Amino acid sequence: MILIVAFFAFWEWSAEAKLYNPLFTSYPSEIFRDLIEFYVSGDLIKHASITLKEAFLGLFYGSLAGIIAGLILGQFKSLGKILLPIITAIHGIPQLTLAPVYILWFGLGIASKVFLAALMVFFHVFFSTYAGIQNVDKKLIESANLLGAGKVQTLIHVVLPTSMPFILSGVRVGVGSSLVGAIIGEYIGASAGFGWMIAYASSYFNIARVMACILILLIVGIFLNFFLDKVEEYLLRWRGRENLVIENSKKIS
Amino acid sequence: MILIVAFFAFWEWSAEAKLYNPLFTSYPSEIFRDLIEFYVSGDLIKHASITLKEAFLGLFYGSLAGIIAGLILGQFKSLGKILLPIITAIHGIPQLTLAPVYILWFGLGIASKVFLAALMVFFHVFFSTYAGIQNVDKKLIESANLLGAGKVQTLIHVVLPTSMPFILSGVRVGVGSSLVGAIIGEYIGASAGFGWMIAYASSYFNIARVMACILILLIVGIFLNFFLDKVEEYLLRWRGRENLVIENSKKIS
Amino acid sequence: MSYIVFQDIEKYYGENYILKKSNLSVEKGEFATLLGASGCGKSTLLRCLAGLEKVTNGKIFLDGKEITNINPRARNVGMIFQQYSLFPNLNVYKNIAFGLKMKKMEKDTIHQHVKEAIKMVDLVGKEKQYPSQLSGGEQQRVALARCIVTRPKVLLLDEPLSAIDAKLRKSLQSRIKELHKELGMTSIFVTHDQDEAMTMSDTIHLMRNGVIEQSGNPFELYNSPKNSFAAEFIGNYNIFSGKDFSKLTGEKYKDKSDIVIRPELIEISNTSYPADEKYYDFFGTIKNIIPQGNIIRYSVKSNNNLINIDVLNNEKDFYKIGQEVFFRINKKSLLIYK
Amino acid sequence: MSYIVFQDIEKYYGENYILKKSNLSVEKGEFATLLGASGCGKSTLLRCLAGLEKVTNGKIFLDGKEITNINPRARNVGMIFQQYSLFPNLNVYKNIAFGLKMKKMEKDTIHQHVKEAIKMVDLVGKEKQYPSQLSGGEQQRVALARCIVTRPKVLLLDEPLSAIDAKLRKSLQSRIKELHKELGMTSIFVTHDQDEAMTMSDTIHLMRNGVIEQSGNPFELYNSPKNSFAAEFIGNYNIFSGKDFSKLTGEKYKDKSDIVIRPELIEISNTSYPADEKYYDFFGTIKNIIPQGNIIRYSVKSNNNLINIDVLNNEKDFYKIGQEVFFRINKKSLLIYK
Repeated sequence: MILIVAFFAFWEWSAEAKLYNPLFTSYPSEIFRDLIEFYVSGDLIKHASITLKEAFLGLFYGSLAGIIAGLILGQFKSLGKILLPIITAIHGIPQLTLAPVYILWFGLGIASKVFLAALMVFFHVFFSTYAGIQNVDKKLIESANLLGAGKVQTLIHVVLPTSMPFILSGVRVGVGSSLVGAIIGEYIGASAGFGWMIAYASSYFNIARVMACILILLIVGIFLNFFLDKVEEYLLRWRGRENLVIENSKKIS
Repeated sequence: MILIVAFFAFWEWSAEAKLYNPLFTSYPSEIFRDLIEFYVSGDLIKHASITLKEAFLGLFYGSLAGIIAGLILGQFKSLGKILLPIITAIHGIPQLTLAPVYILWFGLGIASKVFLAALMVFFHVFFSTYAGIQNVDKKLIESANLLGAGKVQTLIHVVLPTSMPFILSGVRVGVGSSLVGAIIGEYIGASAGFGWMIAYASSYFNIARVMACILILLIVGIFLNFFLDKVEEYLLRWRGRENLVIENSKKIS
Repeated sequence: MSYIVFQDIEKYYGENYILKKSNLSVEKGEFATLLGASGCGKSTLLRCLAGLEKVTNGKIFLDGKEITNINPRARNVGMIFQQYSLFPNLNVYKNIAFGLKMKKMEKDTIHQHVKEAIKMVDLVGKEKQYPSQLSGGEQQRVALARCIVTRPKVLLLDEPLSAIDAKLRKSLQSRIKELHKELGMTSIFVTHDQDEAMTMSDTIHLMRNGVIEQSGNPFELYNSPKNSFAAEFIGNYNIFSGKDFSKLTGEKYKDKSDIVIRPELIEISNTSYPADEKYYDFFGTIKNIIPQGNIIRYSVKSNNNLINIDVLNNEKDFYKIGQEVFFRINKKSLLIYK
Repeated sequence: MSYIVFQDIEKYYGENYILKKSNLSVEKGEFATLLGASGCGKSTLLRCLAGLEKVTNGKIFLDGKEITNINPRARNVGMIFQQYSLFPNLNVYKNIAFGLKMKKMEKDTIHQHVKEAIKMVDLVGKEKQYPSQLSGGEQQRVALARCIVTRPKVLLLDEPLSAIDAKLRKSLQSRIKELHKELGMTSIFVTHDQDEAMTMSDTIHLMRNGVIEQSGNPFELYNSPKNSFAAEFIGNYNIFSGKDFSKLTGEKYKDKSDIVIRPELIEISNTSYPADEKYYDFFGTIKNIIPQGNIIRYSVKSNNNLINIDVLNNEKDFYKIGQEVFFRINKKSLLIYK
């Protein structure tokens, strides 16, 4: 906390003292002033809500599709063998580079950004769900079977819960991707949203506004991460210390 | 192989038969024709070399900085405790959304794209190097120490080689990121390169050219992956079957 | 017909066999053990009974009915694995209740059964803990409770104690034995540890390369192994080639035969024994003393052969390294193979 | 002064101690074992000698010099861990050569030493394999070679065999013992397994809660444990409270004392013994028979006490469950604590 305050103070001072061209980063005080203006004018809410809507819809559809596809391909091994290489090949094309194509296909509106965001989320969630199912201890499935559980019961009571750590780690990465997807989509063709605002502001050298947007993004990111931590903590409350360490090292990488 | 041919044949047929608007995907035959024209005109080489140069420079600087930072922070625990939260916070801002700012800072030329690419690579490589060092079995370091190795010798002979799998997995992700970084940078502000070409072509509804670019990207991606596989195979030839399985499941996720 | 019958069971993977014409029967209430080195097919045989592996040839009967091709769900067989294999997302109570819930029992009945099972395995107070919060021994006790609460027709234990450390293993061995007796449950236990097999089993089936080499109670197996493989696997037999033994005794044994003698059947003394037709007499030097708690093992060198002799550690006589001793072997106690 | 001396070693983590005033000495060429349950501080003591843990108080001497605060690199101490801890990126040859390379030896000399070490641990032909291609037993042999090739002043073995399965463990035990003798190397071995400690050691130091409870050779520890903790840890002693034993014998023992008797010192017979002042005589019923290979353990119930009696499995006499037997205990063989 002290570190953050010190950082802002240093930034303000060094920019005031013209240690470098303040055009590059603006002043914290100016950014703060702009932030208030941005909010008062109603623009903040308007643009933020559009971008967040795109990202959330993308996250929702992408995760849903990813989990379902992952479960199906993980359960039916032979189907997986055919489809997995195809999905992997498509995944080989960086989705973001296709943003112009999607805008061509789905227009300048919200649909193209949702699609882009959803596609990016889909791959993360699909691959992690699939890996999660591969990773379920075979002995657990055998135990459930011997204890009288059928295929569907085993899926619901054993396979899904034990691959949840993997699925959640996919969704977690997906959260960031969906935001990036929405914003990049807005850069390339849109008339509203955070991405549009950043592109617009930087073309007018309005650095304070750009920084304000970035600050808000950062805060949104921190909040989402905190929220996901809580969800994960609840859903994975059965995991012991040991597993948490593994998960942490994964988060870092 | 057969699958690919069949896929192209189906694509050509369905587009010819106007099952959907061929404006959306063009025809394979037309894409192929455009590809030849693209090459003959010299544009392919020109744009490709710019984008690849940006990506490679970004990959190189980003990896170098990431490995060095990872090693230093991994070795000096107290330094790591101070700097890690800061780096993590900066990493919290999706770098791609800052593309307009970088172009503002570094201009429309190659520098802004290299910076963006390098930054994206840096975070991947840094975090995986750091995780790799945390992951080195403490007993290995103790063994080396008891066998007479000093701090530097332990770093070179033990820490670096055993965290190589992690470092390489970071670089591998970095390869894709550097390409994406370069292309997104070109979308937002450039006068040459693949990204510029895709944006330019799609604004003129020249779908065949867009598809040609994507095809080339795909091929470059496949080639790079194959190359990395070979490098990894050589550098990690000491790993047994068991470890490879873990690595594969990581690749998938 | 016995309670469990394996009839000419064979298991092939392509050209390679895991099990070859295995015949085995287990009586109701019996504690049977499949003993053998890793890769001998003992776990596969167990998994065939549970239905987790399909047999290539042969038939399996349980309680008078053929179950060879029945779904594992419907066999009413309980199994415990080496890796505990508890459901990590369910607490102790819910893990144990799982089987009953699948059988759609009423909540009250489930509660009663689970409570009883938790008491049996001494886990009262741990109901709400998750497997990751338990020690290995506790987890295996949960696995045991999860099985027995469903009252399976047979309890299969696939090396359940191999991952548990030596001290705790002994107490779990006796807990399993007690539960077996208390519930009168037919049990088949798989292990590679001959000591474990010996102390726990009513019957031991010794396996090698997919074939059952010898079946019998622990005493039969230990005292009368069928061949030198069994002798070596089960005990610490002294094994001589016929050639060496001929030299040692002056009597003629077939060169290629194996002569085998248990170290605890050899008598040792610091004075010479009176001549006796029934015994071979030897003379040698103590080369090594290996204390094994209740037993002391002397390694005696005689005529270039090292012979192990086990005596009880009861302080009657004690020999030192380098001391010259007399020892004798009752001719009746020799086992000769091939 | 002994070759290795631990002088009043203490190790604290904040308020909690791991080691408390530990004194220990090991002679040159001795095979010493630190024996105790997990968490008793035995590994920490070993790691203090290697320099991998700093001691809070006390001094450590090796070969006449104080090494308490010397860098582990400079101590010339070899250590083997439970987890093998080979360098995964180096093949067998390079792993073994590592220590010599660090000492900047010449290539030819290194080659000669490594070749010799590989022969000692029976790994000829495996030089170019990587650790991941080796079995656990082979990996531990490489670790052993990597240590001994540097001719350390003392070889420290921190539960080196705990991760290796029972059958292989025995052969590695004797391989370690052989190397120890061959090279005349001072060795300190850490284990929680009393059987392993007993068969391998010249001297055993039994530890509990950071304190050395008893030191002695295997016979001393097994035959004359200093207290009931040692008796229980080392053997399978029958332990009676003074109260119970008074009832059993009719003689007065202090209520709170522990009376302890080894099962192999009790004599058993199906006829009554002649009256003898030196013995307590009992009468009871066989409740259980536990075959343990060369030993048969009878559980005999007498006056509501279960008493274990070990006899050699040499077929002289054999009792059945339910049979009534006579048994007697030499008064001299009783151990009384507190």
